[in-house]
Amino acid sequence: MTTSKYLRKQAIIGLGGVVLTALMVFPGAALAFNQAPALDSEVEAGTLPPVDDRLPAQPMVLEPLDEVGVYGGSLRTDILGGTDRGYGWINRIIGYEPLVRWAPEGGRVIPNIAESWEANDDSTEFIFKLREGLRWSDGAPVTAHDVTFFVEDMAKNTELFPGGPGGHLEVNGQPVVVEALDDLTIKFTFADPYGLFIQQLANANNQPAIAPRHYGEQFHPAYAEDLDAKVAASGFTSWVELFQQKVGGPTGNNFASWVNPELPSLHAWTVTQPYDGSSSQVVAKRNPYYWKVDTAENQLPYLDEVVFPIIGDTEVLKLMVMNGQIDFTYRPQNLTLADKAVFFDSMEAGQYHFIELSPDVSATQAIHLNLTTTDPNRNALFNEKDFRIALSHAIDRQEIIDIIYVGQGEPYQVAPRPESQFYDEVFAHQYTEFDPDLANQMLDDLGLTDRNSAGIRLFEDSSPISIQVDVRTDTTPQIDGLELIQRYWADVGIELRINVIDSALYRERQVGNLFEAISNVGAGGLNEMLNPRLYVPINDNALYAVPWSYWYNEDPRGIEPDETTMRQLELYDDFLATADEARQVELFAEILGIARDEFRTLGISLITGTYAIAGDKMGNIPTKMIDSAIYPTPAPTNPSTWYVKAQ
Amino acid sequence: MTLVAKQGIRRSGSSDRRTPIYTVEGLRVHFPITRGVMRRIVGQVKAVDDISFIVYRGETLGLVGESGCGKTTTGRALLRIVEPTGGRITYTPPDGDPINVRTAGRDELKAVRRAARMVFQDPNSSLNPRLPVGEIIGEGLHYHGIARGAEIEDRVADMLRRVGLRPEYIRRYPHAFSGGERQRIGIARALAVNPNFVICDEAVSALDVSVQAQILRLLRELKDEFDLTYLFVGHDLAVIQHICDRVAVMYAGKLVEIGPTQSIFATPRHPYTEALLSAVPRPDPRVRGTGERVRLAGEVADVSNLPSGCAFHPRCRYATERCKTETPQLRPVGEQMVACHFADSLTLKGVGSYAA
Amino acid sequence: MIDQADIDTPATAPKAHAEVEHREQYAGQWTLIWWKLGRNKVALFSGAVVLIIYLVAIFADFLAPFSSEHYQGRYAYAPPQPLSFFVQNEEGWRFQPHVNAYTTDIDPVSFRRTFVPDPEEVVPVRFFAAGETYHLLGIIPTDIHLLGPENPRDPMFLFGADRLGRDVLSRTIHGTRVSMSIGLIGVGLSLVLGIILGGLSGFIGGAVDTLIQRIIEFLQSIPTIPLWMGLAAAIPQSWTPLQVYFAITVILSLIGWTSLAREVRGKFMALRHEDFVTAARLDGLGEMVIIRKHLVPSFLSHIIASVTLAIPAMILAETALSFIGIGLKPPVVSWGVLLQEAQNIRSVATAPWLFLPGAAIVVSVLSMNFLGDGLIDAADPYGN
Amino acid sequence: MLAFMLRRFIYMVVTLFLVSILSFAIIQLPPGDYLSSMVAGMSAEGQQVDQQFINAMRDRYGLGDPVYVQYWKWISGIVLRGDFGQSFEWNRPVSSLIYERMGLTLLLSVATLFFIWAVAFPIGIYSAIRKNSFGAHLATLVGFIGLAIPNFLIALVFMYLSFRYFGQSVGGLFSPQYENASWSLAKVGDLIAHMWIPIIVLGTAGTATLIRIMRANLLDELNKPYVTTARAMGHPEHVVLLKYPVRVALNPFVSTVGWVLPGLVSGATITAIVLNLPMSGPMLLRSLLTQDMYLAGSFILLLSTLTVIGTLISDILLAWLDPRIRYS
Repeated sequence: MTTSKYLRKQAIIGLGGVVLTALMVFPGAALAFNQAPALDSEVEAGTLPPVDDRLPAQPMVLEPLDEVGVYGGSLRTDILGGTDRGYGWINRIIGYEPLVRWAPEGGRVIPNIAESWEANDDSTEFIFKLREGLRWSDGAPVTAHDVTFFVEDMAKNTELFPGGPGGHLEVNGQPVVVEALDDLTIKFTFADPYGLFIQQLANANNQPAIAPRHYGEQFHPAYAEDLDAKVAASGFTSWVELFQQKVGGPTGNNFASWVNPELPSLHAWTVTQPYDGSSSQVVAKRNPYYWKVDTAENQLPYLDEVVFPIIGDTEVLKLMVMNGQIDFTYRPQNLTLADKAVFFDSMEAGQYHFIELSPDVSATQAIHLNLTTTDPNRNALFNEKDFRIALSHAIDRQEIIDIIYVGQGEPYQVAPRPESQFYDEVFAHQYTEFDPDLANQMLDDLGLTDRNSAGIRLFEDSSPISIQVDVRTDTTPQIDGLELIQRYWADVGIELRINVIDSALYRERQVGNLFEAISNVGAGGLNEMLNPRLYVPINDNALYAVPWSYWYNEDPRGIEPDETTMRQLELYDDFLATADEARQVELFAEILGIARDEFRTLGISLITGTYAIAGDKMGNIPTKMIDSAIYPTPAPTNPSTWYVKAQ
Repeated sequence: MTLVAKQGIRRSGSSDRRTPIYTVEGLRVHFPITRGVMRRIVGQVKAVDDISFIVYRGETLGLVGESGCGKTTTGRALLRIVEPTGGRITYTPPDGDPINVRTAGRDELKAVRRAARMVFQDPNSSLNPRLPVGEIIGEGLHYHGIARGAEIEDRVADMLRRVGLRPEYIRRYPHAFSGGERQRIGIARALAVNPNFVICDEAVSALDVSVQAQILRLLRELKDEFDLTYLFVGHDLAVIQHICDRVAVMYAGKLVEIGPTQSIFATPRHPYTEALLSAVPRPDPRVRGTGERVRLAGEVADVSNLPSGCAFHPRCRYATERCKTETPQLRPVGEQMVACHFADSLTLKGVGSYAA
Repeated sequence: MIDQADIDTPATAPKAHAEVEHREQYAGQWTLIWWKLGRNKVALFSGAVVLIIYLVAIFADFLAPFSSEHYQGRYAYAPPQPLSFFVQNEEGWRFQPHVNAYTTDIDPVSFRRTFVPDPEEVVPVRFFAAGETYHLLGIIPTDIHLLGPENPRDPMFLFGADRLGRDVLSRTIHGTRVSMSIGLIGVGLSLVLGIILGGLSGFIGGAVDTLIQRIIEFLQSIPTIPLWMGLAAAIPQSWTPLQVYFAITVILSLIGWTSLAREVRGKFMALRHEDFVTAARLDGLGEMVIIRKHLVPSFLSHIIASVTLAIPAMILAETALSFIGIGLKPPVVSWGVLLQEAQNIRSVATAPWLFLPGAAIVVSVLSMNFLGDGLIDAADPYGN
Repeated sequence: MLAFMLRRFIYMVVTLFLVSILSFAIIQLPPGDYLSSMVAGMSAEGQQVDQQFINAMRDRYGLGDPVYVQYWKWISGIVLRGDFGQSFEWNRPVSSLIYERMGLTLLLSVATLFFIWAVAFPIGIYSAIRKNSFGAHLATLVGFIGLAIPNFLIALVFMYLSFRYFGQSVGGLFSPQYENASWSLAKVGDLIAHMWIPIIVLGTAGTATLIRIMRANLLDELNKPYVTTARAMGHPEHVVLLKYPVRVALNPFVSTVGWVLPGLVSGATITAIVLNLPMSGPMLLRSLLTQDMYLAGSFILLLSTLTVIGTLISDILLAWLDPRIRYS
């Protein structure tokens, strides 16, 4: 398991809150569980079954962080307009309900829809037991066939999922086989060992592996009879488009749940005002069949609704936060360290407080020289490790930290964070000393002694050594960082050209291997095993050599990596196939060791001091959170237990 | 053309008065009317429709009519400022072969435009406010290749003196002059290149009455001094009577009457001429009040949609059925030529013989 | 000959203004415009401001204390320091231009950095101080700046500092170059296109006119923002900032020429039938001579006035482009770029001096507009 | 007149056809397509996107087809079926997305137009009759300052001030409680309370231009003889002014209406983003950024149509006022 020292400490926080007895007794029947008063009238009118009938036999019990909450109120949390997609954020607040999930403190996987699971010794067979009496948000029972529907009918349908069912449902290109042993028991069978399967199931970026069969069948060609007519009536051109819109598809993030209010779900709130461009906000209301309760036997969630105002501009968001119009915002990319002072000033007026984030990323900024660039001069030079080391020594990291990151953090490479079990002092700090003389010396030693009139060193063909670094428009700290690095490198005779481009173009150039160098945040500070791309080129986010990842994935655009990297990739294959946790760690440490010795990427400084903001009136929101996409902040902290404190 | 040959002139003039300087035969200026999406030509605006007349050397011919009758267009067609669509215009220089103005090439046209000049109605718009008067007047000298450099300046100064302006004003701009003075500049420009024919297009209409008299006097003096021939286009019959030897009356693009000033004013032969004359103010108290004012009913005929027969018939108090169907031709009646079926039988009122 | 007495008296001849009158009677168009402008104090003042702004653009290197990239990270978000000329010591007041250094403090909780000018610590500054080297007018190498700290490492931020500790004053001065020239070059290009196409349209008329009018209508009917975005996106990534700058200028002028062309055409149409043009034709002038001698001067003053009004529009357009993120990008320094960097709540709340480039925009746009209005009024030869 | 209108209508159709080609071309100019921007967004959210999936999507959306095929699909749908296509991003018909935004956009645009007129009229008249007076300069100065300050800056500062000193809710046209409520008197009141900032911000830029037009037209008229005559006849000044000069000066004013509306609709984009207004501008910008082809293209086409129709209206008005134009 990937539990870190740091997170173990975190796990203790918040256990043992005060139990508030707010038992409400309904006329006619003494009930074991309580429900939100807003639902009372519906139950009385008979349009909704009593709460006991709606809950599973064994509801999942959530321990509220601080105290048992009260019903009512809403949570306002932002979606940014512009090019922010928004689906991911809604999913993090509402949609994280996979078979198994991360524990609030992270690192550990706990039951969710599945009450329990067991795996065989070589990690090829996994059997899950679903909760009995679990119901979809329309009241229909949840069964094992909902899982087989997702895996067998959806994910393995090559029209619907042209790229295959996705990484967590296949091993070595072999899709998993799923069978319902009975109504509540499902068996997953893999062709090869899959040691990380449970973690990958909990990984929010993967599909939840369950879908409402009773609703979805009407749009599926294997079951629906008049599908052509439905497609025609919908205005779509194929059943695939209709199905993706109504039930879901490979885009993930429970996309369909946010655009189709009819789609039954297992979420705490279901969308009533969908995210379809028609409104300036998205609204989700309480799911009366939500299957989790607090320690006082109150059905969750506490909050009646979640409102997502769609905000056009980051500055407007900041003002709204300062004005107390946002109850929770988590945007470490947009609300930077430099903004903290401004928020600090309005804390009292806006009645909010900071939430300390523990990022799983490592470096504030990572500069990747493209080791597979098509320019022969640069290709040769970039692949000289000494060249990379020289550039690293030329950077005055402390000054960058002082200016851009308000003095927070320390010089750091792209390496596991100090909290990580893989923390490596050498990896983290190698070549971070600011030493322009050494850098100059190393560059001279590489034979780069000729310079032009501007003092820029020359290639053998007398063209100046310039490096164009791609950076996204929306990453101001990185652009500022590059402006400083531009000067440091100029001092040692290397020209840096900053190429500020929008995210789509950035991505185009990235996957097309069209860039000389690229800047991004350094991933892999924690959760390294689930996201090792900056250490070993397994996917196209391995920015130092994207074509190596293509080679690894047998993509025709691939370029064969060097021998060391091949060895590393073999180790990674072994690592994936291992079910034994100790062996996993051992193999992964070896992979990291190679990454350290190769020194492919230049990191700037350790990310610290990032923050989210929560309104003071919101209860049960932790004051510290893990900041991660895999985790996915803040879903594991159970927003269904958040509540509005009595004023 | 016989018609032209038959036009009456004052016998009392010297022999060279009989020499034509400008001969206009069957002049037409039509503008197409387009309709519809494809801009199909559905009709013609007959601004000038088949008119013929001769301007003789040394005379002043008046061209009168209400606004819109085509008189200005006729004047402009003579210099090809507007392109005629039919007919023949001949300019006969005093010492050379006649030039067909309509078919003249660039150089020939330039020669015509040097010999035949124009004075415009509005001195404000005819003088470029951005050039000093010296340059305005000298432009013709330069571009017609008559003079160069300092010589131009001398001749311009001389010209200014002749039109009654101080030569030292040569560097002033038009804005520094009054309306009458500006018209003097316009005249100076016309005369600077030593022409023998000048078209005065409503040359005094824009001026105050008192200034008008001065300019008219100047024009008359200059005519003698430079031995000029004038085509005087105007609508003010009092002015015409004052300055012209002969008068041509136009209505709706056609010539309706032409003849010596005295006889036209005394005994008009066309009902339209009668109507025009009846509107002339009579300074002589003895005749004032005796004449009956002929009120013209209705609007000037629409040249894009002319009435059948005689174009004047809808407004003519003598009109008969014949006038509605048959177009009258210009024919000699007494000293004049008239386009009216009843020119012989009608007795029309003139303005008496008070004028010079 | 005519008797002098015959001449009608000029309509305008009050004796009191005889001298002025006399002078004006001999004044040509440009002189008249100049005099009329001279009577319009607002326009005159604006004209002076415009001139000064362009001088600042030309001598930016000399006038700015630092280069646009010069930064002192320790002084990020330092507020403006007042410039004082005298120091007091035991002997009394002494002439010594100076600013006061800062005392700095970082709040560990809010990460707020506070700067307070320290009255005790004097940073002597001097005129014609030696600083970074540059080439004056692009030719003469020198390191003399109009004003600078005696010790180049001392802080001197008369307009405050930005988030990287760069001098806002210097950057505003350097930004003048790009912002003012983008207007000038862009309008220049528009003008060439506008006069040629508008002139053709108005002078030739007929089918050419119809065609050009349709093209203009077509271009004007396309919403500007998508057009900008599309064209800006088509700029190759490999271009240098300078090339991008020119490309943006061209993009701006591609949209700007249409209104100028319409204006030129309208003037041509109106003037083509003016009597003085006919008169010139009768005077034997060829068409090209007429255009050069009569038509162009007749509308040039109006065109110049439109230009003074178009330049500020271009400056604002560049700012708008920068806002959407498709205009000029750092390290190019323009007012638009500077404002774009400043357009956040943090600047509004805690560093309002970052909006000083906005003041530069306002001043230049205002003065150009007033100058343009004054020119329009003055250009009318018969106006009062 | 009918023929004139018909001819202009045919020109309009031709222009719109060309605009449709150009708007399509504009959307194709930026590198990549909707999918690359979608994938960029997804990978920013931490997802790994499968290349085969992207290829399949590209096939489905026809993004791999030659440009003219894509264009034909789009334009034939519009012309033959009135179908503007589907938005890739929202998976909804483009037309419904646009219409949803148009209501408030037009409301705000018209309100702004009236604001501009209300301000520009008196100032224009005043600065024409009291030319070169201190008050005229001051009024023009205010108008020009509005023109000179970039809109987004005004919007930002206004918003900050209203938050800091008035505690008003930031951005949007409604308070949160009315956002999704059905229309009521209270909601209308709330809307009006929120509309003044955008109206002022949007209006400032247009005011100076109209002041200038008004002043110039009126000055032209005031120099004409009939005004002098009317004055000489002893009519009170305001009667002299309002009887003819102001009316005549209004003519070009009215005929510019056609231009002003579409200008506000697209010109308001930046302000609408900053002020978080549910107008068409931000959606247009977003569709351009995400390369949501049919949505962006249809938006451009629609705005162009508004402009062309506006031009047509003003031309017809002019032709109606001045028959000579018909023959030109």
